[in-house]
Amino acid sequence: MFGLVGRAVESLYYVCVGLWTVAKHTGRAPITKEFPDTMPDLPGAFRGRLALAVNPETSEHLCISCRQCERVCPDKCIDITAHKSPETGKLELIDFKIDHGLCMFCGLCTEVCPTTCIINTNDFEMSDYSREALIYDLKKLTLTQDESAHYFSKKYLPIPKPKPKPAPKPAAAAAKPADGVAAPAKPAPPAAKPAEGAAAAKSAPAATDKPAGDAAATKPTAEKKADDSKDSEKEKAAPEPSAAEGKAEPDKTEG
Amino acid sequence: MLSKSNLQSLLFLAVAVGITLLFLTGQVGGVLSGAGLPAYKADLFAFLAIVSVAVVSLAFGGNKTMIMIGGTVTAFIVLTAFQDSMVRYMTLGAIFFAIGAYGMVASRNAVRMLMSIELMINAANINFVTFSRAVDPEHLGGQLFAIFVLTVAAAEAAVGLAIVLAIYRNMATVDMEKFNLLKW
Amino acid sequence: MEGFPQLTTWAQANVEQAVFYLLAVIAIPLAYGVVCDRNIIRSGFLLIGVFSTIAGLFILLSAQFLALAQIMIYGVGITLVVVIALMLTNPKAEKESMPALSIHKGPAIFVACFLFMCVYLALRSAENWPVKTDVAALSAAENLSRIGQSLLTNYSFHFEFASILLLAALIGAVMLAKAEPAVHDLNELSANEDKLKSSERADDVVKV
Amino acid sequence: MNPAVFEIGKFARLTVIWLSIIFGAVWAACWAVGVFAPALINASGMPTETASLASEVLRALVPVVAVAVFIPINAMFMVLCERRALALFTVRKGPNRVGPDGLLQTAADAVKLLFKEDITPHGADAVMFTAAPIIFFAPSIIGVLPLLAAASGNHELFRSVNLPTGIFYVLAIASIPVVGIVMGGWASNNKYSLVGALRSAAQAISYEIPLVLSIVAVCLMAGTLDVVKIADQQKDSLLSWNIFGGGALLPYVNLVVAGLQGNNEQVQAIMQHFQAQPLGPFAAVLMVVCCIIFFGIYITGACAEVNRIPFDLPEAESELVSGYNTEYSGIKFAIFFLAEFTNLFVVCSIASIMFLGGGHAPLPGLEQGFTEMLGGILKQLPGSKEIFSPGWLINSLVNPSTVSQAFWIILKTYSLVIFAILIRATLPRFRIDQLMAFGWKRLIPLSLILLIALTYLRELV
Repeated sequence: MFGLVGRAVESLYYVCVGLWTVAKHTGRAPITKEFPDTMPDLPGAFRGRLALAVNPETSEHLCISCRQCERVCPDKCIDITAHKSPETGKLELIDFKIDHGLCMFCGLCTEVCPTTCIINTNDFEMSDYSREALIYDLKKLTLTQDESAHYFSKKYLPIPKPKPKPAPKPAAAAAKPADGVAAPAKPAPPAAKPAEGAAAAKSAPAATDKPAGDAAATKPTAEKKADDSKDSEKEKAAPEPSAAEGKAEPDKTEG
Repeated sequence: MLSKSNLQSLLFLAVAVGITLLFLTGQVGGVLSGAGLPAYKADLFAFLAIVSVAVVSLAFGGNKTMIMIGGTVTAFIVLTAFQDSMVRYMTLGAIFFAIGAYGMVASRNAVRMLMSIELMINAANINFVTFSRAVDPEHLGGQLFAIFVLTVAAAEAAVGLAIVLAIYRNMATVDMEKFNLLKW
Repeated sequence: MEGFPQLTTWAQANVEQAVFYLLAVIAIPLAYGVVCDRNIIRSGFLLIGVFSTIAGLFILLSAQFLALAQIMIYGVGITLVVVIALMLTNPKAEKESMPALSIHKGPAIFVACFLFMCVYLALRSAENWPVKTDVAALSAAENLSRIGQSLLTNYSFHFEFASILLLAALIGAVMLAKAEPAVHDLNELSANEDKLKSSERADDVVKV
Repeated sequence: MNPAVFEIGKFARLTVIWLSIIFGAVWAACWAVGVFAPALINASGMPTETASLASEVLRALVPVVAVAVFIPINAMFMVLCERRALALFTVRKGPNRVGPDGLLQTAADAVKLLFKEDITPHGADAVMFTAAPIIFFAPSIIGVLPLLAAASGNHELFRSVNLPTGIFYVLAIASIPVVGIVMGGWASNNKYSLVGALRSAAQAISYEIPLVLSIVAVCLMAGTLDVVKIADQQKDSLLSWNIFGGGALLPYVNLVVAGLQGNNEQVQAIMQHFQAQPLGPFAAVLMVVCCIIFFGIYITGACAEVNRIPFDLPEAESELVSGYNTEYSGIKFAIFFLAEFTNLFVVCSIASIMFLGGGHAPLPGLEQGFTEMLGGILKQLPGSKEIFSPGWLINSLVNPSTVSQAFWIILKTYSLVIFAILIRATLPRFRIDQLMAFGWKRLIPLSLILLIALTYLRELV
């Protein structure tokens, strides 16, 4: 009997403690973030909308059209159009499309990207009125220099080394004879260089002239032909827009 | 839309309501006195007329439920319209009692039987309260009796339903037809 | 309705009869529904309607306390218990079949009509009811206090006896409705307990 | 400014605005039906008999009109109040978009619900499905009528609903909604609804007993079932409230006060009274304890009756989708929602009348001062001389004592409502077997024992 009463009093006491604990919270400022008014302070690792970064220092486009992101994407939402420039022999990016309606924001593409070009931004407001509007093209995807700098610093990414400027012509000349096959023995082939820069990001800038005999450079060669033929097919199918893009893009990346 | 049986029963309803209206306006009494019969028995004649029309339309295959409900309501109005208020209440009690008796005899489900018993008990309660109002308004003996009836009915419902549940647990049915263990 | 003398007299003169017939016309179909509806759970709910209209009749008979008790005990308490009992048994089994066997219907109708005619003819033939038409009904407050006083003076024995009856009914209902596990159930139960113990032991081993 | 204080201030502002809307609407409706329309009829040159009968009918309708206006608006405010108060307790902001400070959130919700499609599920019993919300909601309108008399300080327009069986009437009517729940749950043709409905029925039947027993204890102390009389018996001060033993402690407090003041004659008189009852002080303290426990039992039973957390098993959304109202949509769902909150309000107002002194202030001076202050304010209003002249129509409804009683009763009721919200924010849900065991094995024996104890203690005090 007394045990029962004691337990009743005890449980009542704990109920009162609970009530008082909750009631004390009335005296606190609300922790609610009112979203459209105040944007949430998201961490750098947040996986939001995909975007293509430019070099935050030189503002050159980081994509090297290596198609690794396209291959790794489980949803097949990335679609890269590139062709081999006849002058330089390098791959030139014509269009880069990501269907955000398909994307599941797994972040695998950002993992494999050798140049840290494709990144997850903190932007998550992508709602639109049609599914077609969710397919972002190169223009929509490419970040400005300031935005790139912001995300590079936020994600603690190393700043990639700029592409060597004074070497367009020799590189083009060198690339012409060796059309289909990459030249691993040649010193500093420009096509492989940005990849090198990303892979060896922490090495000193002096190491740029290292010969590109690594796996990063040699592996893509096997698939290059197939890619090229695919690209030419695509160009045939839709020549005009891609040509326009191709014209527009180099200007943008240069400037 | 209207099936034949529904049409039959609607026809019956119209006739019954007509008889009731004739009775309420005093026409039936006039007819009776014209025929040399005592006019104060007009309500019984109207009642018999309604019953016979009901039987005829039942024989022609009318909707039974509609005919029974309509017949009872009109017969009730005919039988009580010119009576004392006390007789009115007690006639309603008698109707509840009769319906309860019908349910008790005819229903197969044990729980429905219990519900019919509750209906009969309530019919008795109406009578008690009516007597209390009309005969004994100072001492309220009828109301007190009704209160005790309420108590006993509550106890009866609890025990009865417990028995029904126990039977259901043993025999997996509440059908009265199947409770034939005590045959001989 | 104190404070509205004119309204009260008007209502007594005109409304009472109309309300009585309204309640009767509602109640009779509901009562038929209780005994005839194919769906027995619906007839359980209709029973609530019947009891509520009877509570209305009690108010017309100026038995306010009884009307409220009727709503509280009958209309809600008993009927809900009935409905729950219906749901605990298998109402679907009855839903398909007829509510009554046709072999029972004829005698049942005869019994019902006979009972009704007996009561009604008795009512009609009795000439000398000791009716006190001149006495006004007690007011609600007086009614209440009169009932309370009677229950604790003249009817105190009945009152106590009713409480004993209720207690006995409560215990009896609990005993009847309590499920006694059958023998094979008991076996299963002990087997389960064994399993439970062994699994607990297994947990202990894992923890260690 | 401290943001927490700012949030509480916003909540208070919202409450004041809503309450003034509610009472403005109720007052306007009462005035139109009970004062203006009869005056119009009298002026219209009808025959005197008919005119006075018609105006009596209209005046008799005033309580019904008041309740019919009060309940929907009040339920809308209670939903908002609950959401805002929960937000305060859980350090959030709550609805704050629709209208200033989210003032119109529930109005918008109500409009939305009214325009939603009204779906009757396949295989449902259509008649019962439609009748269930009505049976659930109608009792909350007709059940509060006797409480109006107490809430308005027995104003002449509301006197007619003051039944001698007042609190019994309220309890009897308040037991009906569970029928609506069971009906709706069964008629929905959904097993979750049915399980929720059955749980609700079991819970309501079990917890009604301790609830009624605690009310019986109050009636025992008051010696009447009339809510106005019960409220008036508690008008002296805080100590005469039923929660504090209904004045059991008053003589002892008076003795102490008299002793401190040195009023020897009074001390002598009271001491003589004590010599007749030597166990008096002891019994009085025990009685106060009993009454406080009864209040706790009442609050517990009331929470269970209206299906509030921690007793919201009928609509336990983690187990039963939404319980008995799973299949309801549109206006029927709105009615269920409305009635749930109205029932909460009704049980809280019963508690404030039965236990917390009804429309009377905690201290006698406070009430008098408040009434006088109100009278002063009313006289300061522009055109007050015309308003208070006997011929003018407004006069009969603006009565300082009525306003003061309504103010206090609303204050107490809403304090209890916010306490219920605090309980909701704190306690987790019971399990069904715990719930039934708690009801039958703890609360009912406890309340029976306390009731017997109270009858003896009452003689000893």
